Amino acid sequence: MSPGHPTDSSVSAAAPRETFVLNVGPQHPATHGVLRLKLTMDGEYVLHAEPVIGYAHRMHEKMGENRTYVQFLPNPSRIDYLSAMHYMHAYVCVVERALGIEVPPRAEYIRVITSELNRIASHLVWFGAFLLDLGAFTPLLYAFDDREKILDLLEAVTGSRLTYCYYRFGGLCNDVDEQFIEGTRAFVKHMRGRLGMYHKLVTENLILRKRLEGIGVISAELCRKYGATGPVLRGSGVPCDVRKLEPYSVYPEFEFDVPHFAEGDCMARYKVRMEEIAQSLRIIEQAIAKLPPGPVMAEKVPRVIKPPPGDYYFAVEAARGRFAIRLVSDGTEVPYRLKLRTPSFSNLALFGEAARGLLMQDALALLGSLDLVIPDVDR
Amino acid sequence: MNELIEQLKSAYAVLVVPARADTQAAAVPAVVQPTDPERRGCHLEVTVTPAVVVDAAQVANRFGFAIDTITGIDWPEAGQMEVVYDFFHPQHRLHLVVRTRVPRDAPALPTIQDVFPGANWHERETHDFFGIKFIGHPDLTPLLLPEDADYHPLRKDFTNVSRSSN
Amino acid sequence: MILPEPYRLIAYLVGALAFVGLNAAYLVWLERKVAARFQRRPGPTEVGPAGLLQPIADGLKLLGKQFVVWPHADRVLFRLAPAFVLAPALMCLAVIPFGHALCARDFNLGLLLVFAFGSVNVLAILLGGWASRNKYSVIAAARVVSQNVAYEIPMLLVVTTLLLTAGTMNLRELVQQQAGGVWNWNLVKVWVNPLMPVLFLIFYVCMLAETNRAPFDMAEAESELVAGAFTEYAGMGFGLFFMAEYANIVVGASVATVLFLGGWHSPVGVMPGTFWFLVKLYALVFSVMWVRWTFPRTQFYRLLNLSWKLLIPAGLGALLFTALILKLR
Amino acid sequence: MAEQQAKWLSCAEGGAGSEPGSLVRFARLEQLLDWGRANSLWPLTLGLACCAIEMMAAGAARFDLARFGAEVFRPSPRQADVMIVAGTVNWKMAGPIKTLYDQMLEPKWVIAFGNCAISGGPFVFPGQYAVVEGVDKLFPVDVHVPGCPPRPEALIEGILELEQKITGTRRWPRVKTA
Amino acid sequence: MVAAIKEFCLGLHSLATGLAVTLEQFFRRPVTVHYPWEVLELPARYRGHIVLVRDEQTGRLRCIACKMCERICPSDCIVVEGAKLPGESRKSVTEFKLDFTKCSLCGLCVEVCPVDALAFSKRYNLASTRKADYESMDLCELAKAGDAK
Repeated sequence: MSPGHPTDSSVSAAAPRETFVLNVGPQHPATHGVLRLKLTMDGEYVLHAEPVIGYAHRMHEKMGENRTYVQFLPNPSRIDYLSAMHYMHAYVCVVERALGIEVPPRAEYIRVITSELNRIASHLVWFGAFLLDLGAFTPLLYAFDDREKILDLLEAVTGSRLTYCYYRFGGLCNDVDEQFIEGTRAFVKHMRGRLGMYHKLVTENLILRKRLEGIGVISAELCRKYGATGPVLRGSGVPCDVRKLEPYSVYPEFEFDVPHFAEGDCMARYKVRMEEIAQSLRIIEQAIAKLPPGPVMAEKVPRVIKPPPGDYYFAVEAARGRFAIRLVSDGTEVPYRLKLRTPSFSNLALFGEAARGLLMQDALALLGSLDLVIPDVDR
Repeated sequence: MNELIEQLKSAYAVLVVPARADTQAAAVPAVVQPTDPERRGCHLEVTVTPAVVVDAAQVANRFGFAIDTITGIDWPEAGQMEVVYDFFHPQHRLHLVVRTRVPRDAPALPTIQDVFPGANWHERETHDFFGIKFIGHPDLTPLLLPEDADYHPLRKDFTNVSRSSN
Repeated sequence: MILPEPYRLIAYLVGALAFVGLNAAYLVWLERKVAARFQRRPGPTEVGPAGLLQPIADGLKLLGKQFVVWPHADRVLFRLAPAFVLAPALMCLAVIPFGHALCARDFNLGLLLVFAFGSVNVLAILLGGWASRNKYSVIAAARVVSQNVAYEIPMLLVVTTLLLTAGTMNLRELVQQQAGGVWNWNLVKVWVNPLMPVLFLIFYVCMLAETNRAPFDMAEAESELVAGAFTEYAGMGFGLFFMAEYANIVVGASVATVLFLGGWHSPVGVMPGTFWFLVKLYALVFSVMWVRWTFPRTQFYRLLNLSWKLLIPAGLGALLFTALILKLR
Repeated sequence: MAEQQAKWLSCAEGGAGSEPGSLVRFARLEQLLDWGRANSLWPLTLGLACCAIEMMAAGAARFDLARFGAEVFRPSPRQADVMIVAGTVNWKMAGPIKTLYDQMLEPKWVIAFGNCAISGGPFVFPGQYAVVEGVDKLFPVDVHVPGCPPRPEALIEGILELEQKITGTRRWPRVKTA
Repeated sequence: MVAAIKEFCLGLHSLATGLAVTLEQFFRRPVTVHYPWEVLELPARYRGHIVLVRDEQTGRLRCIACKMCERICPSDCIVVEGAKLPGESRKSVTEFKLDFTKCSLCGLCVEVCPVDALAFSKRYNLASTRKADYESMDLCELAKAGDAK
């Protein structure tokens, strides 16, 4: 029942309105980084919203053309540092596809486990940050508490907490140990209980429901026109998930659902992500149960990576949606062109249209529900 | 699925730049080429002339594709720049690539942002990086680069920005 | 023990200032500690034992900070607003009976005075926001005014309803009426007026809104309006706003204690007096913090809807209902 | 653009040493104030990139910056005392971040958190066009915390280092690492 | 009307459960690690900046100054110089400079090293007021200092 603003066209010219431009960002607590929003406001209503990006542009595509394939390995995890594993996955997979390397199954299983752990960690950060936007501080701390548990697991394997550089062309740089497996099992159990607590504390909360239900509706058609993916698209009722639609790695071997809700409002996107945490836990459980023995590195990996000339494309489902790499190789040690298709970029692009006529408070809730990582937008 | 690909193929097969009386240009049909998704990651590659990219996008739109991304590739030896349009299908396992090439010394082609509003940012970004002009685009001011940037860093001949500090 | 007039005045001034100052400073500390415990961390620990010197460090830091009046701001009002904001809390404390004999001014219209001064607080935030000439501040100031106006009404309705049964506006007398055990507190006197718990709930919600506390903290709505009305304030100017927030909570909680929780009367019958008053007062303050660290912020229009569509009709209904009972009795 | 950048660069070079000079100083009072300042470092809410997540983690329950009184993240630069530059600063962001620095009131400090803030980090290569190679080119930096990203403990260490810089003494033990 | 009242009651109930959840956490033990007083144990694979490894038998640095790490480093932060000591077939390292401020801790140098002469340190809490401390770290010196301790 949020009161929408009668946007421009429906108001007669006889009543000229005084508008002003509110500049939100690049430093503003609601923009999660260095995003700037130019909001044309009528009182507290947003008449027109224009995101201004580029404040965290870090030339990843240019660096791709400057470095050898191996040297680019640290980069993908810094594009979207919250789902570093997925980005690494896409990068190593596109090069493996170009080289035609077969990855040992154990390596792929571990990739899936770590990727899904990373997805949960990413959703937890979103959960906390989103609630911070809505004015609740405590859930952020609880979410970070759980996230630390994931980070401990991943740090023990990869050596770093955030920007993992763990996957290699043809496999992984090292194997996991029994401790990791045990820790992951324990974590799955722990997280299930915590999810119940989050639902009690947050999902069912009257104030939160009122703040999210019916706010910031994005239609499936709008998503399609802007290429929005991930939880944003699934929150508009389209069960589109790269893991199901264009299966990669060993995902076809696991049973999991693609949560989707037809409402298209902030609540739907919220529920999609919370449900996805549960689904990721399911995948991890299955992957651990099925984890095969064997090597974690393919045998036939050339010492110097020189993919045959051509054009290769690989998409993965990152925490924020479809992340894809288009690699154009000219047969040398250095990529000729490395195009990074990032989900946040497309998800943010529709903000201007979706925020029109909303109250500022609701517009910022909408922004939070898109789950943006600004360096992911800017690359 | 295969049926859909067949339909797509026939839809693109009729996509032809009509021969124009005032120029010498002959009618150019679109080249439709199915590819192996396991090797290349896409199902269908369509190569068109710049004049019909809007029509090509409209076909994609009609088939329910969503815009994935738009990017440029610089080919200085050929004196051309390639613009690649990626479309994915939200319901089916289907990936469509539309390619076109523009001359490198005056790169320009029509915008598809009327068909896919989401193309707006992708085109702006491509303009940022390659200096390719999208005719009819409402606003080509730099998106990722500073507002006053006049360089196109992903061109192969780009070396450095003159900055007072370095 | 009744002091002669001039001494009384001095005693009051010193006492009230010390009380407000200490409260404001140490409630900040308490809030940080309480918030930390809710979030399973220790809070300030390193500055003094248990972080007890933290407010002093903060105060010194704020005092030592540069104070600048921006050229585009309204120079007089910008300076005046922080001074304005703490004054009403001090005035309100004049009539609050902390104990049987501990009341600066035993005054017939005490309750009226509290509400009269209480509403000045809004003015200060409005002035502060307005004088800053920052867009965020102005939006916040406008929000605060409409919020406080909206919540003043149900609050006064509740108090009027209470006064119908109590028949006095003297706060001391109000407390004395509640003597003799828990069941004599206004909160549980359902045989006098079955709506008493509801009245308390409405009063509590209004108190949260009036003091701009979460979930109604529109004045400082951090994730939307940067720092709301105080965006442009630095140093002690900001510190005063910060302190005033807690001083107002103390005033609000005191009034609630007096009106509903039996003032200085002990619930268990032993040692009635200031001790119990403070226990009740801080229990209420704790609950305010508890609410803040649990709930998200509401939307602004829902906040107004809650008042105009729910609390005010409920308050009016309660008033009529009470009048009816009194008439029929 | 180039001109403006040159201006900022010159500002940064000339403006080293962040405390305002006052003519008369009272040693005891000054010490007391320094103690207050050191124990009440309110950081500015400014997350730029990867390191910002570690900054948030440092404020979270596991590490809890609040113990040092430094958890009060202020979104308004007027009320902040220390700017934790957590992430990559590029030339598009250089203007806004310089403005933020100028909007902070004296005394103010800067912590360059992470390799990007210190020197541009892994994003520096010959011919790079976007990244500012270290925020010390824009304004004086007090404490450098290297890492990519540094652990939250490193941020706490940075705060302690800053406290030492302000008061001149260190109250906490140093953690030995191998 | 009934639905509205029911929703209202449910809403109040949800608020109460929320308060119960936070109150429960209030009485739990904090999870904080009091950093300068107590420290976390880092995993064996933790990646700090790199250090040079000594050979256990000879006690000399293992590095043979082959410059593989220098070449693979994505950020060009390693500079290695080596020289042949008289009467030896292999080179030994004379200078190993690391610009830690450009490093991204990717570990490629450690992986590529043919003689396992590099390892990650556990120095996770570095902070200094001087940039120069990290701009040009002399790993040979650091190795010596490590021995002294």
